[in-house]
Amino acid sequence: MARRSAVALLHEPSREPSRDEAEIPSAALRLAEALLFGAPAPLSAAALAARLPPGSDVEALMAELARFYAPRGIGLVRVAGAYAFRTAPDLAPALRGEAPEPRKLSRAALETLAIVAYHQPVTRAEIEEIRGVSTSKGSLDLLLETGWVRLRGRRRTPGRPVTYGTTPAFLDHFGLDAVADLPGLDELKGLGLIEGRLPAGFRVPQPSDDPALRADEDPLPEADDAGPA
Amino acid sequence: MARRSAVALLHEPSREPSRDEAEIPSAALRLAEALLFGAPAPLSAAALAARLPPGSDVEALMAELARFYAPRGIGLVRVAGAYAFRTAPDLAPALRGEAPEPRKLSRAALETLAIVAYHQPVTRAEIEEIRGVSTSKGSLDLLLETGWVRLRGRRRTPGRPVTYGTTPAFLDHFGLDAVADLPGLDELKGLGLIEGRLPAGFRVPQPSDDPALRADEDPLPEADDAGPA
Amino acid sequence: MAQPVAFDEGAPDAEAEPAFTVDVDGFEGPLDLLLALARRQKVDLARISILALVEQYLAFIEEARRLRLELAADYLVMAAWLAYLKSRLLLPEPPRGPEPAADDLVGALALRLRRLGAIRAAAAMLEGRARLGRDVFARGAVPGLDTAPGRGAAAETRPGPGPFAGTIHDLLAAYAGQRRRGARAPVSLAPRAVWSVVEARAALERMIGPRDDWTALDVYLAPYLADPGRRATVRASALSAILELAREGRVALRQERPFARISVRGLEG
Repeated sequence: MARRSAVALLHEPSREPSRDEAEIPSAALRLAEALLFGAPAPLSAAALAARLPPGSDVEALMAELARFYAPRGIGLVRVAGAYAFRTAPDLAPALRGEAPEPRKLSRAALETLAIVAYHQPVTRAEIEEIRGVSTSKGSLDLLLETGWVRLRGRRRTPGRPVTYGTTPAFLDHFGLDAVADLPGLDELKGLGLIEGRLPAGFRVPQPSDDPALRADEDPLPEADDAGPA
Repeated sequence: MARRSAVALLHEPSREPSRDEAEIPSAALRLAEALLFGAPAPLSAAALAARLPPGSDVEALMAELARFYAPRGIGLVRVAGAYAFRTAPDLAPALRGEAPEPRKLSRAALETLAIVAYHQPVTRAEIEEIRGVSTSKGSLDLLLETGWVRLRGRRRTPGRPVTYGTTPAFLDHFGLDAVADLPGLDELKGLGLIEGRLPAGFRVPQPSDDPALRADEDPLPEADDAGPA
Repeated sequence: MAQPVAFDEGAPDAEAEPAFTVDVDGFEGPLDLLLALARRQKVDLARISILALVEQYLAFIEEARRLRLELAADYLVMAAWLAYLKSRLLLPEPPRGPEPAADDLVGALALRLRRLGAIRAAAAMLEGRARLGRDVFARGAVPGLDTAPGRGAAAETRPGPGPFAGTIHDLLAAYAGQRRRGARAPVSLAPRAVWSVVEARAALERMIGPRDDWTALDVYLAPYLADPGRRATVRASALSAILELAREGRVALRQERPFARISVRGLEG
């Protein structure tokens, strides 16, 4: 059945006999190889046997694979009674030093970030009003830590709350030229992200991250985070 | 100092000469193999070169790896301009086993995806014009969510509509090295259905996912993963 | 999984007739219907007879109306346009007119049909490719092989501190989602802040010393009157509390005339 696939293998299996003839792997061996490669965790002999053609000698296949891969950059190892491919241990120093996996933002943090982007300059109370829940200080702290959100200034209202805005790093990360390029209401609708009847007067603001302070913003004291004012 | 690791290789590399002598891989080849195996995403030639010993011929190493793996259960493929190991396509039925088929794209979504791929950069109005229906909202949203389609920029026409294009993940998913490798693209071009005289002042250029914006596009997103400028 | 795409036709109850089946339900708009009709001519799309196609379309629409099927407006718009095109094709070409030539209209329609047909074919070719996650698999990504719980890939890669990830789609979806929720949220009134009599009494007892001379009550209340929204509750509760203190002989009160300011003096007590 296996229809001839269009995937572009760099080198199609050559069907002519070659000096490697003796090495052409059996169907069971190829499948075992693919299963071990594709498994998210080491596979036990029983798990392998369940997916291989009936009557396959798992031990023999594993021994053959191990021998075949022995000189190579990846090898077959047996861990906790199961089999897995691993990079060869002697390559570890050359392989280490990978950057850690990027951390995904929580939904709360992502929503908070989106509000800061669209509604900046915005205070924490305003973010909470839009989200309808109190924003944990953690979300904002995390966003400050990402370097995508910054303290802009203080709103000239009682309590003088801090205003938040986005940074150039935010634009970089999300591939935006300017926050003004964030889609407006019509485009959000066009994308199918906002559907249904909206109340009259529902607006999506035209965002701006102009660093110049607004008329109702005061500058932050120079020393806001550098010791006593 | 490659300290001897505790991982037990099933079969230690034998140091005696054997009939496989000719196949003993070079250090660079072993490292390239391990890098490709360990990478969470396809590696570009540049990314490989940065981790391989200076002066390594990446193209030659890749060709050698491709040849070596051609008959096996996993193979080297070139997708989105980068290299990755993938299971051999003919093993798909045996590998899928009883796992449910991944979610199928609706016909509308698939058509929308094809239009974006072949006509990119393309606006929503142009997609609707080609399909002759005005309901591609959910489709576009779904395609953005899959990560195969991205916002590219804005067309420099009245209303400044957002332009859409495909992503490297699209190429990876469909096993393509570049959009120029889209199936049937030559035929479509030959029939004048991609370029050429089109009705109603319609301008559909040759598809390209080149992150560089067209003359009639204004920046919105550059490549989603573009680094800091 | 819900069908993510809404079809814009609304005629689910098409009656099937053996000879001539009218069923708009399977079509995605008039262009799709035209393409299907064109395919029935069983010739290369480049050589279809547009006139025959127009007549088939109009007959289809006529039949649908006879059966009282509800047709989406764009089918009727297309029908009107095709009827106009038919008249242009049948009548001799006017010597010169502001409208484009009938041949150009035919060419444009044929091209649109061919283009849609080509995209259909391209979509089918894409669909048929060996696809990642369906036909080929990346390392660790074959489904149904997670046989050793607790030792999955997640357990082996430690999520450490590092850079943060997020896509523009995540961002837009998060924003749109919450604005949409917010737009539908019921109106709720914030509870009014009230300064209770108990709070007022405690504050006044703290402030008014036994030897204080006559002092305007508002002076004591000044810190509480700063917030305009609370002035009424502060005044009312303070008056109740101070009257109670006067009744207990803790303070003396003085007011020169109605609505004049009230002065307070602490009494030894």
